[in-house]
Amino acid sequence: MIFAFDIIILVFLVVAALISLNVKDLLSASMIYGIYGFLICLLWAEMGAVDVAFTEASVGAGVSTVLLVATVFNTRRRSSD
Amino acid sequence: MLSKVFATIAVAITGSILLYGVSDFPAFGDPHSPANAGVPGSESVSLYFIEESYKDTKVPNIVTSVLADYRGYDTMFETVVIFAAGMAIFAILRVVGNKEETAAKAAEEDSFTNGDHNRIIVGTTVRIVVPVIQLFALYVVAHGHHSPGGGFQGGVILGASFIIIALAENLNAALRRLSELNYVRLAAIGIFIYAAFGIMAQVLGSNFLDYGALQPIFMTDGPEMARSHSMLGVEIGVAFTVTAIMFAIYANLASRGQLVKGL
Amino acid sequence: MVDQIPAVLVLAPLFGALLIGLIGHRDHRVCFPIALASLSVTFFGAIAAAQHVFTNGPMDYFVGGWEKPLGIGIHLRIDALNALLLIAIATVAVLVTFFSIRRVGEKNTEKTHYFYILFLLLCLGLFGITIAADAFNLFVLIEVSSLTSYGLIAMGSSRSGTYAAFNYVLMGTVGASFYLLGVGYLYLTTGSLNMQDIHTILGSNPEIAQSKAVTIAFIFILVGIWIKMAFFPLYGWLPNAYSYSPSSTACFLAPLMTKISVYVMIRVMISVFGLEWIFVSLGWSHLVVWLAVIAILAGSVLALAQREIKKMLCYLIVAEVGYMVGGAWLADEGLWGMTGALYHILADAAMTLCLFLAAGIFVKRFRAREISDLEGMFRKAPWVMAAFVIGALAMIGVPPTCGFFSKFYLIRGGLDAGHWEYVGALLISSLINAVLFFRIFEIAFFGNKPAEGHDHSHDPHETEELPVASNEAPPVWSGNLPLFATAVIIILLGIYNGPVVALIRTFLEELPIVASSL
Amino acid sequence: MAEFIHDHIQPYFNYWVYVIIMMIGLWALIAKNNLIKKLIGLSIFQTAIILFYVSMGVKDGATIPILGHHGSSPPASEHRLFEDLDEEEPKKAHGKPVDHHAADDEHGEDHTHGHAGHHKTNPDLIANPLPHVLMLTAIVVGVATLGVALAISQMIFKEFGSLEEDEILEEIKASASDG
Repeated sequence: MIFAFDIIILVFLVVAALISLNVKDLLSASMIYGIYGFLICLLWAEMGAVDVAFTEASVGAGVSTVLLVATVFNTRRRSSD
Repeated sequence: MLSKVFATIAVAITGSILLYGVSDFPAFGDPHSPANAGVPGSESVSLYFIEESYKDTKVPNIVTSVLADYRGYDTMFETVVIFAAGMAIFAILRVVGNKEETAAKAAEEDSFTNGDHNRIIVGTTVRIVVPVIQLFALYVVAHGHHSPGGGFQGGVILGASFIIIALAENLNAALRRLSELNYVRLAAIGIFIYAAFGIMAQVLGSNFLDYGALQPIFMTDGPEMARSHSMLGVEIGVAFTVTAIMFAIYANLASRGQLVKGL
Repeated sequence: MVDQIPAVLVLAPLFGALLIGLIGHRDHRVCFPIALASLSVTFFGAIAAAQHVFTNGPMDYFVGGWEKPLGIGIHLRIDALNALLLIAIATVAVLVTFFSIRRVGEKNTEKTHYFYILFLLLCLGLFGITIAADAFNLFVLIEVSSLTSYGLIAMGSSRSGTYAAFNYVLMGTVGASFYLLGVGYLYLTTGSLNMQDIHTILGSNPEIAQSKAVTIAFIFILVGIWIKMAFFPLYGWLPNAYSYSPSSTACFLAPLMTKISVYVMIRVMISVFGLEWIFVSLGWSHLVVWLAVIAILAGSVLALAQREIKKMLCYLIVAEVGYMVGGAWLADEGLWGMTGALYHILADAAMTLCLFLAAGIFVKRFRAREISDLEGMFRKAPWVMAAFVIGALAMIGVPPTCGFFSKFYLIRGGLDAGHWEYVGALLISSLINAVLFFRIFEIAFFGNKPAEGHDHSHDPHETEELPVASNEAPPVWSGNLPLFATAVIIILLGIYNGPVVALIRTFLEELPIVASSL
Repeated sequence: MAEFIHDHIQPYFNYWVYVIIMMIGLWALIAKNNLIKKLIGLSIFQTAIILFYVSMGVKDGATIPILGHHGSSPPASEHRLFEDLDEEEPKKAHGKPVDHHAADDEHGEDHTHGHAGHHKTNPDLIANPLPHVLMLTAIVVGVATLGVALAISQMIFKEFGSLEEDEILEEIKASASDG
């Protein structure tokens, strides 16, 4: 684990979380949530949790995002907040 | 507005309690913290796994051996959680028996072959890529003993390969390969495989999920290799359930439970 | 054979669910026998386990045979505390299975097998929670039971029900996540996940037990479980979620979900942290008793304001949760409050089941959702009403029923501990219950004298089961059998309260509690 | 201020960030109006807990929890990659006199596995596998919950034609007063 790398990813993580929650377009929010998932997956690989990283890459960043997108397509794309 | 005030108060309280606790933690990355090395006077579980798991199971990936053997009971219920989520989603969303839709389904069927050139390009690419993805998924399942991976990851990738087919062509194309009847069955069979390994151990006079007792079945030298083989079997069971449910959740969410057309 | 029972308890419902998953879609009639058979196996297993526990002491079961060092494998444990609860859950499950015949299928027959799968998995989750002795395993099983209950509540819900179900998902997940966070803090400080192991470590290392992280772990576990059990400030999700869900779901969830959370709280208090640590070194047990007092009063008063039967019963659950949490936290010397709380878990499961079954039958057969619809019910359905009266009397706390005895022990604990406010709240709540139920009796017996300008035609979306072809109606016995059985159980549990309480006491007296220090 | 950061934030940086992310998620969960946004908040909330668990299993200079296998497989070469770093980092940790651990070390060396010559079974050099196992379960539970919640929100959209909380509440109020 490399401290500088750790800090950079953590900061990006917070930024991604904030953007994902504040974008008014839900499709973008879902995609940024996917980015968030990949960042956290990187973080875990970096912390030595390779199995968790693998699962997060496939489940958190992959399938979760697809499910969110599927729901957004079937409902409404705009959000009031 | 009220909810924002309430949220701020709740977040402030929870956050300050948590941060108050942080100052008491062992430093980040300390190899001798209680979590990593146990407390004086009692044996550390984590050190036991690191030092003994290879001898017990002959599986180099400690995470796999802990997941599938030592804490296999948890993992079985984790699979049950997925199964339950799948069943809950079908129970909530699935719309059954709509004549009009089935007619529309028949009309939809051929949109891949005629017209819509984007779909042809994407669809052909996907047809080339999907076997590779599936092969990789099987590798991940089978190679979980030696490298990161295992039933969940492989299952999710395998499920994702069906999702890709559904995205690139249409949902029916994917459902032709894994129909509704079959994915429910596949999910049940997956957990059944998992539990069967446990029950076989019980039949052979040991506790539930004690893979070491399966030695006479696998005809291995010692209980270690029996554990290693059983873990592979269990991972395959997990992969079945996860594949089926991941695809099924997508299919239901994408088509609002009608299982036609999709996105 | 007997030592394999802990595994069999969870495996029987699991295999039932899998079997229904494999063949259930073809013919819905196979679902009920499979469900009943697998739950009967669990029921007899629970009885055998209880028998074994009360003669030979606690049963320890190490899944996978990973016994030493403690905590590397998963540890299941049946002792006097949960043996009784196992029987209670199994009984309720079997009775509700009878009640659920064809009731779920009416709206949409193709989903019947999903209902049974979810129902069996929910039973599996509850049994698993009860026997778990590993903090993380408990979390996984809490999630099994929560996810199935989300599905069950949402599947037959009416219009507003879906929104209630969504809130339930959010609250339930936050509750479980808080629990997980608390377990994480415990793991961080003790390095173990096994409850027994954590207990020994906390007991032998005072500096760990006094650390901030352990206190915070306790707070988060407690708050997480409180959300799950709808304790006072966090009860918002419960009334809507339960009252909008289909009858057979409500009949199963209402008696068990909150009670199992109370059990988890007591289990965590006794087996993980130890009562001495909580009552002596933490020193805010009286605050929790005050919260419980508010919960009891608020629940009772809100129940008084309701017009729908089910919603009224839901608010009564909020009050009952207050009884149990207050009782468990009384910290009196003889632990009579804890005894009362444990006995009340059993008693309340029976009482709530009885009332919800009756309410389900009223809706089903007479379309009576509101209290005013019950007019003349004593004439129309004297037996159902009689069972309802027994349940109501137990809720009020009239002597031969179990409700009286649980209140008796709770009040005794309150008096011993000097918590007069708790005793007062208990009495006031009984009084309110009396007012509440006698009002219903009056309407049901004499009819509603002042003609309210209230129309009986409901929004078709709001009523869960509308036009039902007469040949689709469930057999009368499927509703009455469980109802009468529950009424009998209420009275029997009351009459034989002595032996039951003696069993609970033998467990509590073994606890390493320094009575003088309390 | 700089001292505070050095003493209280730097050694616990991961823990601070986990609290921040968790609070972002919790805030969104309560305050956001859109149901999908609430669910994204919920997922972020759950990942924060996972971050907490994984953070406590980290050891300075340790490698992944996969033992070298016959000295030739990819994980083994990764070990070699990390080995240079391992040489200096643990010294810091070992500098601390932790008496109970000395016994553990001897214990560990007793059982050195013969299969991987270059690999020492010093447990300080292998990350704690237990939190990883627990979090695999938690991730899967998280996606299962997300799926169910999304299904319910599709139902809500079907019933109310909206996913905005205030609009739904208004609809419920309106239908209650009609009936």
